[in-house]
Order: sequence, then structure tokens, then C-alpha cells
Amino acid sequence: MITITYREAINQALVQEMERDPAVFVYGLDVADHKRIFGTTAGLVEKFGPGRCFITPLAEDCMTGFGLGAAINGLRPVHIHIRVDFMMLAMNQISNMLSSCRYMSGGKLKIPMVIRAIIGRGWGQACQHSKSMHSVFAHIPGVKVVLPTTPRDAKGLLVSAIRDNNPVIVLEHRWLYDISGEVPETDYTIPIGKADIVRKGKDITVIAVSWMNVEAVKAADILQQKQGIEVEIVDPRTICPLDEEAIISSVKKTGHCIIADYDWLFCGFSAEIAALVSEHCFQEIKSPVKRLGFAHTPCPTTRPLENKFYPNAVDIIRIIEDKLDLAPTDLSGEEFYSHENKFKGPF
Amino acid sequence: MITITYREAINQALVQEMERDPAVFVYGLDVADHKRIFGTTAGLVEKFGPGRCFITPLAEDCMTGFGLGAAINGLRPVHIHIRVDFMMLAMNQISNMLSSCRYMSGGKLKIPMVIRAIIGRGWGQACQHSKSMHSVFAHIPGVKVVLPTTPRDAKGLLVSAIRDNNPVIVLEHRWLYDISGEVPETDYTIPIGKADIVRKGKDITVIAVSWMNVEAVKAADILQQKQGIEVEIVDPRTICPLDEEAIISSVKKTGHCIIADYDWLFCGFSAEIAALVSEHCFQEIKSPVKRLGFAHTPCPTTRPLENKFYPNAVDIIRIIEDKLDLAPTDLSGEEFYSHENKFKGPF
Amino acid sequence: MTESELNKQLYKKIYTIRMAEEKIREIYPLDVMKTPVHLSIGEESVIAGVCQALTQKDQVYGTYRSHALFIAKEGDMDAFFAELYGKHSGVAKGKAGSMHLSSPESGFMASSAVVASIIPVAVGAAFAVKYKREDCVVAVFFGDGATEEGVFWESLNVSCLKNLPILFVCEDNELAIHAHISDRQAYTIPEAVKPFGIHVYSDKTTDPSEIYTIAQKAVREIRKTGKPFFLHLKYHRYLEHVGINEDYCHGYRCKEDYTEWYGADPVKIQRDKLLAIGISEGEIRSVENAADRSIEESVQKAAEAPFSDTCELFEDIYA
Amino acid sequence: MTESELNKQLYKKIYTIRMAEEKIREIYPLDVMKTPVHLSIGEESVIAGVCQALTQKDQVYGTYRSHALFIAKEGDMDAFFAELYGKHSGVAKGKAGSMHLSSPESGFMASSAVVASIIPVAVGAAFAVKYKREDCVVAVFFGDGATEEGVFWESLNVSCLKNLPILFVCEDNELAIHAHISDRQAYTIPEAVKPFGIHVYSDKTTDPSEIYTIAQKAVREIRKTGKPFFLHLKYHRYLEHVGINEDYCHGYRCKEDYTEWYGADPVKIQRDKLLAIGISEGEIRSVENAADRSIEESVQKAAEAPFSDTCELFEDIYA
Ligand SMILES: Cc1ncc(C[n+]2csc(CCOP(=O)(O)OP(=O)(O)O)c2C)c(N)n1
Ligand SMILES: Cc1ncc(C[n+]2csc(CCOP(=O)(O)OP(=O)(O)O)c2C)c(N)n1
Ligand SMILES: [Mg+2]
Ligand SMILES: [Mg+2]
Repeated sequence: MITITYREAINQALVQEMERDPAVFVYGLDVADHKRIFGTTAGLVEKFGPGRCFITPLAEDCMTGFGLGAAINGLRPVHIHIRVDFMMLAMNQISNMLSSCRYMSGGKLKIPMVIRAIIGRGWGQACQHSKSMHSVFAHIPGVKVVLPTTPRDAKGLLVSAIRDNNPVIVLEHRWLYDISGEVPETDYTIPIGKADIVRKGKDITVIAVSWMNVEAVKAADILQQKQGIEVEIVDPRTICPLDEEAIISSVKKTGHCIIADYDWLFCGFSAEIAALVSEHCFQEIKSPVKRLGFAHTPCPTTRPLENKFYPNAVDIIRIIEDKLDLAPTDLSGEEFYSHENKFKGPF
Repeated sequence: MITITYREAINQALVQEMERDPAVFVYGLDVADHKRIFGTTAGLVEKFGPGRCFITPLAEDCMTGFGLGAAINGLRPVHIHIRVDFMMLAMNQISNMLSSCRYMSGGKLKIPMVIRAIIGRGWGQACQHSKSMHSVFAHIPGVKVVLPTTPRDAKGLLVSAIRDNNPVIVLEHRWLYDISGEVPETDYTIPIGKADIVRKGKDITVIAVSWMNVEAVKAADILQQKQGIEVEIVDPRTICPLDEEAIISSVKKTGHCIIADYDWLFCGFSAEIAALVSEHCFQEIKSPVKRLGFAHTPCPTTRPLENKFYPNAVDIIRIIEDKLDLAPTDLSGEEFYSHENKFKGPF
Repeated sequence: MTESELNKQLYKKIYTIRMAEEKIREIYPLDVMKTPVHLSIGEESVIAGVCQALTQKDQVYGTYRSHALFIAKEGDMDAFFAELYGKHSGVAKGKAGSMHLSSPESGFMASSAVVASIIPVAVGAAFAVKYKREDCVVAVFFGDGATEEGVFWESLNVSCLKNLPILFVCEDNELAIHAHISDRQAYTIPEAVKPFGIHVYSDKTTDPSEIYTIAQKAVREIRKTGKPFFLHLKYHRYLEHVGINEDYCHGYRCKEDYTEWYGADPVKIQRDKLLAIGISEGEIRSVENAADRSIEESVQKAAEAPFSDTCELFEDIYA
Repeated sequence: MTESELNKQLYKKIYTIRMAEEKIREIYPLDVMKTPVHLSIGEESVIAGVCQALTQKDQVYGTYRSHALFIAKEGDMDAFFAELYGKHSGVAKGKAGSMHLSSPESGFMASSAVVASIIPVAVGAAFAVKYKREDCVVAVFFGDGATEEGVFWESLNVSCLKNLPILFVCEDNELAIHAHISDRQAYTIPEAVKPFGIHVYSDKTTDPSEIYTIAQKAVREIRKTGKPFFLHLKYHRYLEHVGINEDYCHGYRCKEDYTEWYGADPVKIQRDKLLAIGISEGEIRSVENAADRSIEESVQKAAEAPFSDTCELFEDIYA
């Protein structure tokens, strides 16, 4: 095992797969400038040349179809967007083309394409640089949607995504980039479609998506210490395909479920989890599934409103208290994650 | 009351509002050709001139932003798409612009814009002319999403949409166009955000979206006659804002809920209903909410597969039998809606 | 290839396309082909001429209006008709229908019914070809209306910027459904694409061998320089946008146009050409008969073939 | 307006923009403006020159890089700084931040941080103006990079086709973030837009009165003919794409370019011009002092102003 950051993990996955398979190439805005998508594409152009790592014009719609054309010709494109919001320009290619091209060919064509995009919160990013959109992508049959949380998962899932013969959308939370964690030294993969039990517990299940795992772990730590509550945290890691089994069996065990999503609630992944759990744990569940996610508003810029827009560890704690009938936890002296110091603007 | 078709109801709403308010104009591909969007824009160009009813270049992305620009300048654009699938080209304008332009102005700008699109099944339309996508639109805060089922609702809701000061997406199922129904002779509106109890019943609640109301009514008729079962059918009519109260109180009464959606299930409106009901009817509900919708595949062309892709009255009957522990209903001699005869191609 | 051989091949393509479309017009009212059809009648020379200049390895990409393309790129006729009938033996087991035809085996890779949306896919294919140093060219076919979509311009820029081996074939019938080009475009297509630094050739001939000659030059140029080329070719759509009928009665265009274009009808032109270069009526008839027979047989097989089993719905989503 | 009055006004705009941006550079490290800033330093003449040619009723639309536009269109300076501070007294109560500035009261209607996405909105505004027979013109500002997005071409076509009173202002700094235009565009902008039948004027001057003159001609032409006009104006971005620092050290462009452009720095040019036409140093100083004071006061107020209450999050979604 070695300890690396999430950013390095992504970079390693790209380097490794480009070394392994000459069909893999990386493209998108900013992938070859000096910032290298926050360092995740560092070294690629030097190592593999501008033929396999290149910037493009500002043309998200075209460049998505471009990847599809390359993929059905046996290449393995990795298209990168510095913000998921810009993928909205490519929704036609995603929902009308990528998702159904194989089906319309009667199974003759394969589409081994990866789209990486950065999601969620930056730093006063406002409504057009703050979305997550995994619910929308996962709604469309034919694409896979992956949201790794740890460096280990980031590397292992990105490798799986690159080797997958289908379109895979990999969504990375900006704040995760600086998180460190252990990663195997040898070649490994994390399967797409397998959840991770981040923490075992018997009292309540929290299904947490992407960054919300960090918040959930914090909440669980506090509740363990201060209330003696054992929270089980399940990170689905891949939204589609979804490891329904892992979620169902956890909730059957604990009898309570919170879904801490990182998206809007309405018609979102949180609703899917609530539907799933209430269908399959109908007998076992002791309280309704509680959903947590973005406020039902566009994302504002100013910090006090932005802080309210995004869900966090305190929200999780309060919901758990409510569900388990606990007295309010004393949070004085607790330090919560804040980017005030770690993460200074502008992006 | 007069009896008119859904198609005529839409047309009347447009004529009436264009007469009432010179700020209303209608545009989009095909709106002024001899087919007139299946007749729904008939007479407009003759009556109001090419300045208020005009075709455009093939440029869905631009023409959506165009509507936004016109709307913030006090006009009331009605943009029409003959297939909802083409709106995917405009997802950036919808999700990044229309939805948040007012918010980003701090409430200074108003966006009285309507987007009408035809959804669902035509006639061997395949994957790119067969979607519904209301779940995706409704996921995004800042837009309203309306799916009228009857001529009365089509007219009343379209009038409300045109008078609304927010972006409203109105989705019309192609097969509804030929359905006739009663409509008040005088000026009226149907409020956005108010469900309709299509049929009262005590045994089970079916929440049905758009065309699925036709299927649900058929299913309810049969079950009433053959099994003595009283099905309550709730047509939400507007997906966002959603009349949660109507749904919750129906399910509290019947104790069983089926959501017959006309979209994919995963992260869809059906999940939202399941989440809503299982949260608010936790005590009252006697069986898990059952979801019905598109198969989790792209839509195929050939009839046998297309028939399996879309949900129908028989599916509803089977689910109800299952939920209420009924013996299989004898469906011999029953005539179900089929477009085989009513609706011949090509569109 | 001798001139006579070439012209015979061109005729075979054009005649087969025409007759296949006429066959569809005959069968369609029976309601056994449950798929919207956008027929290629009038368009044959463009497709046949360009495809004649391509090798089998060269790839083509098309739209919902791709019957001609399928046939000219020599896709399997049995699978073609079976697809229109929605049968399991169709190219895509009936999933694709008329609007999403393809035949990857013969180089017709994919088509799309969202206007212009196949263009960037073809650009990506051209990139792949170059990346893999394959000796082949990609041709993408689209209508005049497609040039209005933003992605067309993005694709033009990307392919010129990256010097990709792609042939853009704009089939300009001056119509998008019922809307005339003058109500949709502030530019003229050949003039507007030139500033991207692309070779452009524009013509309104319906003579397939002329189009073949043009296309051959274009394809040679692409193979030599590795750069994109733009063909802007006019034709007249004889029938309604979608469906099997004439529709001059609706007044959005006039029958005189038809009469004028029909004077230089692709099938007639090429048949006369064969006679003029000394091919006998008998030899022509035998080409025609072979085509007729092949169509008849394919239709028969398609009519009798079974549908896919309904569980087929859930296949082919993921690889 | 006298020449001297005009030039003073231009200088006031340019100087205020520059000093406001410099103020932001000074304050930013304190981390009290929690919003990404794309500064306008170097760009002042383009914005000031064009806006000077517009009336208050004329509308403008911009990008994430719109500080200059806000100031040149004479938006409220208190509300400007308050917005950057994220305060309730900001133009959008802190919701918009730097990237979504607007000032509908003064004709700056909206801006967008998704490249090119504001362009069709401006086209729709121009349509509305024409529809309502209002005597006003719409100007839309965007970068060279925006022309690569498909929606730019769609918008160009629509506005030319429908003869809309819109002024396209392409502010070409040859960069999109760190990517040089030659790595992104196979075309040159003025050449590529011409075939749409639009008047085009291209220049690389940094002299605000030259730009004013050009813009005035363009706006007059639009008012007279009701047709769109395209201004392609070059400038040099002095600082990094987003943020407050110089970044020549990163090697994607060279400092020599800066030196060359700085030789014709907008502020210097216009100050010299004032002196040359006989405006005294004292008078200039008083313009400068007034601007400095106004900035200082606005910053003070902004710093002291309260944030919006958190329930404000849920306001302004629906009208
Ligand atoms: C993005 C999109 N918008 C609208 C349509 C509806 N539509 C189908 S064909 C067509 C006309 C296309 O015209 P053109 O590109 O000239 O092709 P042609 O039909 O003339 O061959 C339109 C508007 C569509 N399929 N896709
Ligand atoms: C659709 C989209 N793609 C990518 C981005 C990221 N991005 C922000 S600014 C920018 C460069 C734009 O360049 P240009 O239009 O020349 O404007 P400039 O910054 O030079 O003023 C890019 C690519 C974005 N905001 N929107
Ligand atoms: Mg056409
Ligand atoms: Mg630029």
C-alpha cells in the first residue's frame, strides 16, 4: 500500500492505462495546459505526446460525439470536463447517441468511452459551476455513472471505467482531490456496480454519495463518541449500475435509512434510494427513508447561502438524532470540514 | 361545455392567449407549415401574421436562449418542439440559463416562457423520438413541468403556462391529440400545481402520468366490472410544482399506491412518488409503492419490442391483482387501446 | 475498372435504390413496415456517385434518410428489408428500423435521426482512422438543414483544425421537412464553409458519373493530404419528407421544380448513358432483372421471417 | 457632446474600471470576496468605447468577465462591490457574485459563465426590441473562444436571417484560459462570419476613442438598417484567466507581448489624449480622485454591509 491523494490516484490510473493500452487517449479543454485539470492529467502530454493527450476547441457537443466515433472504432477515449455543468451542452450526444448507439446497432458496436467531470462545490461557484447531475445521467439507460470517494476507489474505478466497453461517466468532487488514502501498489481494479461499506454499524444506515461520505464519516465519529450510536455508511460508488443488494441488506439490518446525496432531491438519486429501500425493506424499516441533498434552488454564490445550499455533517447528525430519538448532540468543540482555510479561490 | 379534441384544445389556448396578449408569440420548427404540429398551431400565422408565428432554422439550443432573451424583455414566447428528444440539444439553456436567470438577477428578471413538446410513443419512432424526460426537467429547480391529459386540462393548463411568469415546459403525448372531451366555453384556467382526481375509489391509488391516465381508466373499468375493485386515479397534471397533498391523502385513504409513469424508472418521477408516499404515508401504507414505466432500455422500433417497452393497462391490472391478492382477471373479450388502427404511420 | 464496368455498377446502385424505394412505396400501405420512412427517391446519384468512389473499408455515416446509403455501400439486402419489417433477421433485429440503419460489416457504421448529430461522430471516426494510421476515409452524409445546427460548425472546425480524413457530403434539397432553405439560412453553404480552410466543391448535377468523378477527386485529395473535403450537392426530393407520397399539392413547393429535375432523373440519365456507351438494352435489362429479383427475394424473406422474441428488448444495452 | 467631454467620459470609464480591478486585486487576498474573478485589465478600451456609443436604453449582455461592462454601462458601484463581497446590498443579494453580474436598471441585462450561452439570449432580446418597435440596440460581448461553440453560429444565422438590431462584440484576446487561438480555430473570426451577410469590422487598437468611433458607426448602421453588425476587437489580457495575478511565468504566452501591448495601455493612451487636447493635469486628477473616492466608498459600504439572511436562499426562484 502507498498513500497518495485522490488527484494522484486519478493521474496514476490514466498513466497506467495509457501505458497498458495504446488505444486510450485523453482529451478536453485544459487537459494539457500548466494546470492540468488540477493536476490529474499531469505528465500525460510529455509521456504520451500530443497525439494522445490534447486540448480541443470549446465545443462540448461535438467533442462528445467525437468520442463516440472514436470509441466505435476501437479507441478508448477519456473526455474531461472541468465542470459537469458544461456537459449539459452535450446532453443530446449523451442521451440520444452514446446511450443508444449500441442498441441501435443490434449489439454490433461497442462504446468504450469515459467522460470525467468535476462536480459540486468549489468556491463561490454559483449556479453554473456547482451541479452534480448524476441523477440525470443515471436516468438514461445505456450509460454508467460512477462517483468515487477515496483515492483507492478513484484509481480502481477509473481503471475499470477505461476498460469497460460502455460509456462510463466518472464524476469527481473537487474537494476530494486533496484527500489522501491508501492505494495498492500493484495493478488493481474496483468493479463497477459494487458498493463499499465504508463503516460498519448496527443502528442506522447512511447511504452517502461522493463528498457526502466525508461528511457522513465525520457525523458517525461524533455520534459514536458522544451518543454511542453505530452508524453504518454505505458508499454506492457507482450509481448505475447500482449495488441494490448492499443497500438493502444494510437497511434490513439497521432498520433506518438516510440517503445523503449530493444533488437535488426531486426526481433524483435520493428518491431512487428511498423507493428502493421502501420497496425491499418494507417489513424491516422502522422509519421513513430520509433524504438529504441540495436545496431546491439554483446554487448561490455568497458563502452564507452556499453553506445552506449544500448538505453537511451537522445535517446528518440532526437527522439521526431525530430518527433515533436522541437528545441533541453537543457539537461544541467539534471541527467540521471547512474549505475556508484549505481551499482558497478562485476555483 | 363543448366537446373538442386535445389538439383543438391546445389550438384554442394558443389563439385565445395570442388574442388576449400581444406579447405572446409562437415559434419553432414546423409551426407554420401545412401540418402545423399536428394541427395544434393551425390558423395562427393567418390570424396573427408571420411576426407572431414563425418557423426557425434548425437550432434548438439558440432558439431556447432566444426565448429567454425575449421573455426577460416582456414577451411571452411559446417555443414548440415536435419531439421532446430535440430539447436535449437545449439542455444547457434549460438547466444552466432558463432555470437560474431569475435567481442570478436577485429576482429582478421574469421569464414568462413556455416550451411545448410532444412526448412518448408515436409509431415505430425508435430511441430518438420516443422519450418523455419530464423527470429530468423536473429535477432542475427553476422550471415548471406540466403534462395535461384531457382536452380540458390541455387548454386550461396551457393558458396558465402562458400567463405564468416562469419557464413552463408543457409535455403532450402524441396519442392524446385525438382524444375528445368537454371543455368550458368560457375563459378558464387550470392551476399549475393542482392534481386531478380522475376517478374516485377506495381500494387502491394509481398515480398516472399523461397517457397512462387513459390506460389506468381502462384498467379501473375492467377491475370494477370484473373484480368489484374501486381504483382511485390521481393525475398530478403538473409534475413540478407537485400537488403532494392530493397524492398523500389518496394513498392514506386507500393504503396502496401504484405510480404509472411514462418515463424510465431509475431516478425518475416514479421514484419521487415512491419516496414521497413512503415518507408521508408510512403508517397507512399496506404494501410498497409499485412503479411502472418504460423498460430500462432505449426504445426499440419494432412493434413487439415497442409494445413491451411501454407500460399499459394490462400491466396496471396485473399489479393491482398482485397487490390486492386477486385472482387473475379474465381479459378475454376486452379491447385495449391500440394505435394499430387509429394511428397509422409514419409519425 | 473500365468505363463501361463503372457505369454499369453505378446504374446497378441507382436502379436498386430506386426500385427498393418503389417497393417500399408499394408495401407500405399494408402497414407491415411499422417504421417512419424518409425515402431517397431523387437522391440516388449523390449517394451512388460518392459511394462508388469509396472502398469497402471506407466508412460512411448517415441520417434517418439512409436507405440509399445502405444500398450503395452494399449492405445486405435481406437484412435491410428485414429491418424495415422489424424482424429478428434485420440489421439490428428490428430495433433500429428505417431511421437508424447501419451495416458496420460493409462500412456503413451508424446513422442518427437527430439532425446533424451524426456529424461529430464521423469526425471522431476520422480521428480514429488517423490515430490508427489506417488507410481509409470517412464520409458523412447530411442535409442542408443540418448545417444550421451548431454542432455542424463545431465539427467543421475540429476536422479542419486537426486535419482529419473526412468527406463532408451535404445533400442539399433546399428543404428541411417543408421549410425552404431561404427561410432558414442567411448564408450559402459552400461560401460559409470555405473560411474554415476546407476544399469545397458544389454542384447540382444529377449525373452519377459526374458525381463519381468529383467524389473520386475529393477522396484522392483526402488520402493524399489527410485533410477534410466538402461536397455540396443538390438534388430534388421527389416525395414528401417522411412517407411514401408525393406532396406538391400542399403548396410549399411547386410541381414545376419536379418536372425540371425529373428531366434529368438519375435513373434515366444513367440508363441513357449505358445505351450511349454501347451497352445493349439486353444487358441493361439483365442488371435490372437481377436487382428486381434480389429485392423481391429479400422482401419475401423479410415478410416470412419471425420477429425478435420480446426478451430481446433487454439485450444489446451494455457490452 | 464636445470632443473634450466625450474623451473625459471615456477616461472616467476606463480609469474607473482599471482602478476598481486594482482595488479587487488589493482586497482579494483578504479572502473577503469569495467569488472567482475574471478581471478586465487590458480590456478597458473595448468595453468603454463600445458602451460609450450606446444609450442607457440600449441593452448589453456579457460573460463571467463583466466587471468592465458593469461599470461602463454605469451600474451602481455600491451594488457592484457589495455583490463581490456577497452582501445583501449586492446587485443580486450576493447570489450572482462576479460571474453573473447584471444591472437591468442600467441596461446590463444578464451575463453567463457558460461560454457563449448568453449570445442567443441577446439575440432573443434583439428580437423583442424589434417586436416591440423599441428604438434600442442590443450589444452582446463575448470572447474569441465563444465563437467555437455551435450556438454562436446558430445565433449569427438567426440574427442575420431575421435582421435583428444586435451588435456582436467579439473581444479577442487570442486566449481561452491558457489555450492559444491557433490551437482552437481553423478560421479567422472576421472572415468566417462574413458569409452570413453581416457587416464586420475588425481592429486591434487600444485607443478608446477609436473604438468609440467604430462602435458609433456600427450602432448607427444598426439603427438605420435594423441589421446586425459584428465588431471584432483585439486586446491583451494582462492577468491570469481567473484570479488577480500575472502569469507570464507559466510559459503559455510571453511577457514580450505584454510589454508591447502595455506600450499602448488604455489608461495611458486616454490620459495622454486628454492632455493632448488641452485638458489640464488638475482636471484629470479631479476625475481620477472622484473615481478613487467612489470606489473607496463603495468598498467600505460593501465591507460593512450585512449578508443576506439564510432564508434568502429560497427566494427569487419563481416569480
Ligand atoms: C435536432 C433535430 N431537430 C429537428 C428534427 C426534426 N426533423 C427531422 S428531419 C428534419 C429536416 C432536416 O433537413 P435536412 O437536414 O435538410 O435533411 P433532409 O430531410 O432534407 O434530407 C427535421 C427538422 C430532428 N430530427 N432533429
Ligand atoms: C461551455 C463552457 N466550456 C468551458 C468553460 C470553461 N471556460 C471558462 S472561460 C473559458 C475560456 C473562454 O475564452 P474566451 O471566450 O476567449 O473568453 P476570455 O476568457 O478570453 O474572455 C473556458 C473554456 C465554460 N465556462 N463554458
Ligand atoms: Mg434538406
Ligand atoms: Mg479569449
